[in-house]
Amino acid sequence: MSSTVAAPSKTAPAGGAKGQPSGDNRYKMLEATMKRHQYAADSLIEVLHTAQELFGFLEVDLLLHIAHSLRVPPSRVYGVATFYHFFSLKPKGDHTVVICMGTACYVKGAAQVVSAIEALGGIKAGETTPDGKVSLMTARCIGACGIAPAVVLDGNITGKQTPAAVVDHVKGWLGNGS
Amino acid sequence: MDLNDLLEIAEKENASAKPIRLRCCTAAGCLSQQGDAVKNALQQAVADADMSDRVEVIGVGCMGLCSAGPLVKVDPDGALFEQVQPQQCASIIASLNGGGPAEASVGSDTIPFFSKQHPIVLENSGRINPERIESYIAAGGYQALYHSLREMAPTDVVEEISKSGLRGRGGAGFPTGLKWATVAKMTAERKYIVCNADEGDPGAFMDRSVLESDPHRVLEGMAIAAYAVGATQGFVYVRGEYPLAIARLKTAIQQARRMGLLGTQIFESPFDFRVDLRIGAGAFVCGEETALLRSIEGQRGTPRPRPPFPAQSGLWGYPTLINNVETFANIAPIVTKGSEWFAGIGTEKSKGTKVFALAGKITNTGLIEVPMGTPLRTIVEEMGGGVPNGKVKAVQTGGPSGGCIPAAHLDTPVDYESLAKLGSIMGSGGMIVMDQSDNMVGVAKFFMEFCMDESCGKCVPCRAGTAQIHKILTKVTDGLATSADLDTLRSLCEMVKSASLCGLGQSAPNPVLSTLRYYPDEYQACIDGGATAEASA
Amino acid sequence: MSQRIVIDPVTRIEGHAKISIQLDDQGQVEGARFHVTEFRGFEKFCLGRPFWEMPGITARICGICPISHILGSAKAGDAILAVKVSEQANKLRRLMNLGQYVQSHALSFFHLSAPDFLLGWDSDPATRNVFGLIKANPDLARKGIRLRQFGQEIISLLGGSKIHPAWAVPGGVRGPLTTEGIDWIKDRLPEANETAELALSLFKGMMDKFKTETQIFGNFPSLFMSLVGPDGEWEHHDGGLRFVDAAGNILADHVAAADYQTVIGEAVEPWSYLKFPYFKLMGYPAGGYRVGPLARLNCAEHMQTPRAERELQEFKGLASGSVNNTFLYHYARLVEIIAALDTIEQLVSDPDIQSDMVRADAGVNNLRGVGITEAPRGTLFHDYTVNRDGLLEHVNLIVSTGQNNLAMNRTVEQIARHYVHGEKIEEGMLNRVEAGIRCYDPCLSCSTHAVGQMPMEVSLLAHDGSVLDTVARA
Amino acid sequence: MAVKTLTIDGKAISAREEQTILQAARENGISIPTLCQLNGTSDIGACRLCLVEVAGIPKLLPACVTRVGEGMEVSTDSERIREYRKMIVELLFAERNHVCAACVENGHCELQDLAISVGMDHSRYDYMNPKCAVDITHKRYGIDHNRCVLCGRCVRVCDEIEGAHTWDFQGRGANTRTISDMFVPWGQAASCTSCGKCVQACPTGAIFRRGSTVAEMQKDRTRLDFIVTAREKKQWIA
Repeated sequence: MSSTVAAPSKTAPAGGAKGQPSGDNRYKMLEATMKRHQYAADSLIEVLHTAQELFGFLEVDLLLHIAHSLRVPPSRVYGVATFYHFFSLKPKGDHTVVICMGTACYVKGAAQVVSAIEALGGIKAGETTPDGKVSLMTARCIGACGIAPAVVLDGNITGKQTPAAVVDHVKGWLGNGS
Repeated sequence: MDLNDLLEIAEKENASAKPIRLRCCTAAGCLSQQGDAVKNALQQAVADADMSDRVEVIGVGCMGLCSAGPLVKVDPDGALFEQVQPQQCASIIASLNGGGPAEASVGSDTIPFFSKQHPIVLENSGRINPERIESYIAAGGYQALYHSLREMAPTDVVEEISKSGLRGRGGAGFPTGLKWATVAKMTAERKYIVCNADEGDPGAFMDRSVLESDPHRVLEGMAIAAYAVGATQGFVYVRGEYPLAIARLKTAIQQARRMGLLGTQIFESPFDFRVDLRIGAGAFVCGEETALLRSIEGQRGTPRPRPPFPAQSGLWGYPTLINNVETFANIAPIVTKGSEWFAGIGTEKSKGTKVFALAGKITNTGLIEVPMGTPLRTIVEEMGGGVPNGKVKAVQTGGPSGGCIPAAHLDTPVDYESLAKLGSIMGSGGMIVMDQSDNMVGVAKFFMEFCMDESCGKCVPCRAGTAQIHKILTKVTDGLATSADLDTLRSLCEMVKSASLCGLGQSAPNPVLSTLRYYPDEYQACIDGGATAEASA
Repeated sequence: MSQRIVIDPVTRIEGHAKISIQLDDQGQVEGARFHVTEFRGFEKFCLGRPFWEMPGITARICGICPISHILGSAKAGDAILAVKVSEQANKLRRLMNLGQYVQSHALSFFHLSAPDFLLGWDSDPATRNVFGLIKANPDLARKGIRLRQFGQEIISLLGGSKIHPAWAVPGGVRGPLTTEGIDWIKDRLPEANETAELALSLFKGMMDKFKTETQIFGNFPSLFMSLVGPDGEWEHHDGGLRFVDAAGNILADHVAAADYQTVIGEAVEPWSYLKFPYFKLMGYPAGGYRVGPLARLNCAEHMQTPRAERELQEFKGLASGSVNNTFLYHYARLVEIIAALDTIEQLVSDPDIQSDMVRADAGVNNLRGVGITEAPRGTLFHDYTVNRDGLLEHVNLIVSTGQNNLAMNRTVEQIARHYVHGEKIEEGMLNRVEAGIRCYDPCLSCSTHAVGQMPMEVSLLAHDGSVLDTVARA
Repeated sequence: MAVKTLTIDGKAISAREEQTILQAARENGISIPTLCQLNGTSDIGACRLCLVEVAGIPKLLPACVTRVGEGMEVSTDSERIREYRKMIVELLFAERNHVCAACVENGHCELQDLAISVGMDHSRYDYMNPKCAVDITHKRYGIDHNRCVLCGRCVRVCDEIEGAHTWDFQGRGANTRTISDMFVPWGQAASCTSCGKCVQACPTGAIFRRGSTVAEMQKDRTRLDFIVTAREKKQWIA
């Protein structure tokens, strides 16, 4: 289960990150971040944040590139990237729906919202619909307990949600894919 | 930069204030309910009404009553508008101009929710513009730092904090002054200050609100701490789930640096202090201090045994002072108003105030700050307004590490010791109110699933134990458990509590143990009567 | 009125047999089924495991003939490694297999079957067991027990433990026999020989007494299959597959392990977990065949030692073609003990048996490996398919009991026809059904679970399927 | 060199102040069970089997990382500790798919020895039956995750002694898995020097020599001790 609030970048690496890093502007931006941290090994998580913002998700070749640049063992980079739920090693859908599963949201029925979207998309929390349109995620309390249950639709926090309302919204995404 | 410059900025800021100010909440709760659209609509309405010369619309931080958001408050007359819709804004502005009563629903700041509060940490929240350092300075900001640097020796600062009786607001309640003194005593070529803003307890959003509403307060507290213990570098480790808090912190750090309130030779003293942000990446265990340190070092956030404590050997092996957001937010007022003032608030062993996040089945959800020792009943029933159309069954405090306090114990004063006696903990301040429809076994299972998913996997009791506890609880809720399973559950909980490496595992069984203690009937009912629906709305 | 008799399983699933006897509307036995409900799922369970572990894992299939599984598995492993194990290693493996023959055959004869022979089919079930035998004929019983121990000790001396020594490994074996081991075996051989000869002459002397049993305990024509040596001699571990028919004609010969599927097909019946292997050229069920001691003697033209050869030829004199009487499995078993002891004697005098050059090291060189060995109770196939790393992707095991399945059904049916009268199951019938199955010494845990009694359930079913009578033994 | 006197299980002993309770106990012939601890690598206090009671301290302390103190009264074998140890071992057995009878390490396994020493005859907990893979892509070694107890010895020995850091953990909680390099099959892990230290370090049959058959794998810890001692005492520098 991955949790995030920020909307993912919709641009997955074209043809993967395997291509010529030098020809890809995003690599330059990543390079700038690493340089700003003086290629310090302990900046790994910061660099992973940047990489995910730039590329949408963390492909293995991208992780290898980071490992080599920061001189961190590959297994450690992979270990860190998979320890934190924020990082995704798989591409996310065009749209994301993040359902807060904090206590306040839970007691106000967030689980039912999750079930409704799981049923609608035929996916489990943490998965993306086969057509790549919608990713369903749950979050560990986004701190919007006052307006529980909270659902983050493409990065916008919405409060006091109901299963029906979220289903309607997601149906729109699934319908035309835009 | 010196005191005069500060005062000058404050004066200028106050002077530029227009006679009528509309404060719009732009913290996450209200923003998610079109708070920014309301603010824009108000600004438009002011322009349309050609009142820009005497009316201004400012974005402020959290006003607390999230359930009534978006909130707009009018200064100086104090009118409070609740659940404001953008289309009502013209009417509100018109009412200021003598156009009759506004269409928006009017709230009152004299209701117990507000009147029973004692804001120290939240004193600026909802008042100042969190995106302007001038606004903070106008409210007296950074004077405590100046006072410390220029008029106090580091040991005096530590002494003052010790005398205040302030205890860590992150949950465990360790005396802050003692922690500072430990770090101050260490001789090392480098020391670090870390602000734990990895507020992971589901149901807790105090720190988020403070960071979104008054970020400079936290930075100032960190700077004072750095001076007191001899550190030159600080980190704020903030949850990745709080993008707005991150943005405001970034702005705040930049502004403070530009004004010379962070960086080198602060207030023209030899004191240097740099603050950097570290963004968490979704791991509850990183709220545990040794795990947090590992995470700042760019590693997997797995805790390690203590001792050595971070105060002795923290970041990269150097002495490190870790306090949470609310603790740092208390520092400037203590320095300004003195330890005696602070020690006069609260109870004998728990001084000062505590911010709580009220959520769940309660009328007034939001943030409150009350003196330590305030009875739970006052908070839940008077201030929170109780359960809408129902009765309080239990109050869950301390998140996944805490317990469920049954309604029978509502008269308990909220302080560290009293809550511990009831099998719960103060925690960081989340309070989830449950009503009669909530099944306590389901609640226990919910928390155990949380702990199981968030276990880092390093130590066996937590990694394998939480999974087994969850499995047994699932058997219970599915109606497949026997009394023998409950015995296994109990013994396993005791072991996980005693044998786990860090606080996550040590406290993970609390929700199960406290519900077993107060609601044995509900467990028994599952065993006798088969499957039971889980807690639901 | 038509009826059905069910000899239904047993309280415990594992290793328990269920037998149903179907009556026609005349109340006559129409058919009988021996349902093996034992299903361990080993073929699924092993997937994803390294093939090196298979000797140890498959040894767990059975506590009675683990050695056969270890050897069959090791041979399949040899094939995957694409190595030819050293002569020394092969001799050691053969020695262990022979030790197993001695212990398993002795167990079958002395512990399980002798009480019937010596105390009578209709004697009191309470004493019709090895303990009763000890009481009635203490000297013979003791000798039998010691003969079995002799076989077990050989296994133990080689593998370090009696039950599950994963000592044979892909590429060879883990270690040779010590001088002390050799001496011990040599010391005990004369006694073992004496007991084996005694048992054989005892059985031969009772042949007249057992005329009825010889005729009705599964006396029918069928095919037989076993391994034979290059010259058609008796074989228990190497060589190729031979099929002979009831008249003794050779239908297939020297089929290599890897080619077993050209001659063997496997049918599935919904009423049993066991698969039903058959000789492909004749189809199912006509191609049903028997394996085990009787089959090995029917397939073999010669034995390797003079004493065993004499016994073989005498045995073959019982019939003009193949010996078709299932009851004579017991006889064949005793002949095989003689052959095993002769060969053990040869092997322990061979210096190779002390060599430590017994294990070939190699990587994965074939993606498939088939290992065939002759377990005491019949031919055993281990057929593995692995990926390039050596993890199992497909496993096919054909065990002896499966191959005798069709024959066991026919045997039960024949006995039932003879002994079922009316709608009640009588103890005498029950014991004879059990004895009929026991001729095959089937590899069901049931053959040893209870003292001399097979845990099984027998039901008599009427034509309409209603149960007339059920007797369950735990 | 300061010396501390303390008692362990009632036995008065003296120890150097930098020693841990575990070291002091071992030097005095008192055995405390461990699983994650491995001489020559850093102590992580993760398995919790070495927890001991110290008079006056309510919490249980891991003996492997707790330093001796003057006048300490340590108890390593109270009823409570014995029960907790047993529970921990049972949890480990229920967590993955340990089948001793068919395991390469059968008879030489530290986990099996622990089970015997705590008197475990079955696990009172439900088996989790996680899907775990076997990786024998390495030319010489293999890793069977069914038998992994996540003690991290391989990770530390590879990082701290060999210096390759081929191993690490991926994921977290019950989903933690030991991985080589970027979660590639071991045989493709470029950083692996095939030194075999992890094989010797692994307490169970999880990491084994390729081609090992049941009960055949026996770890030789003295090889690690040799390297560590030689390094610490600089025996290789003339």
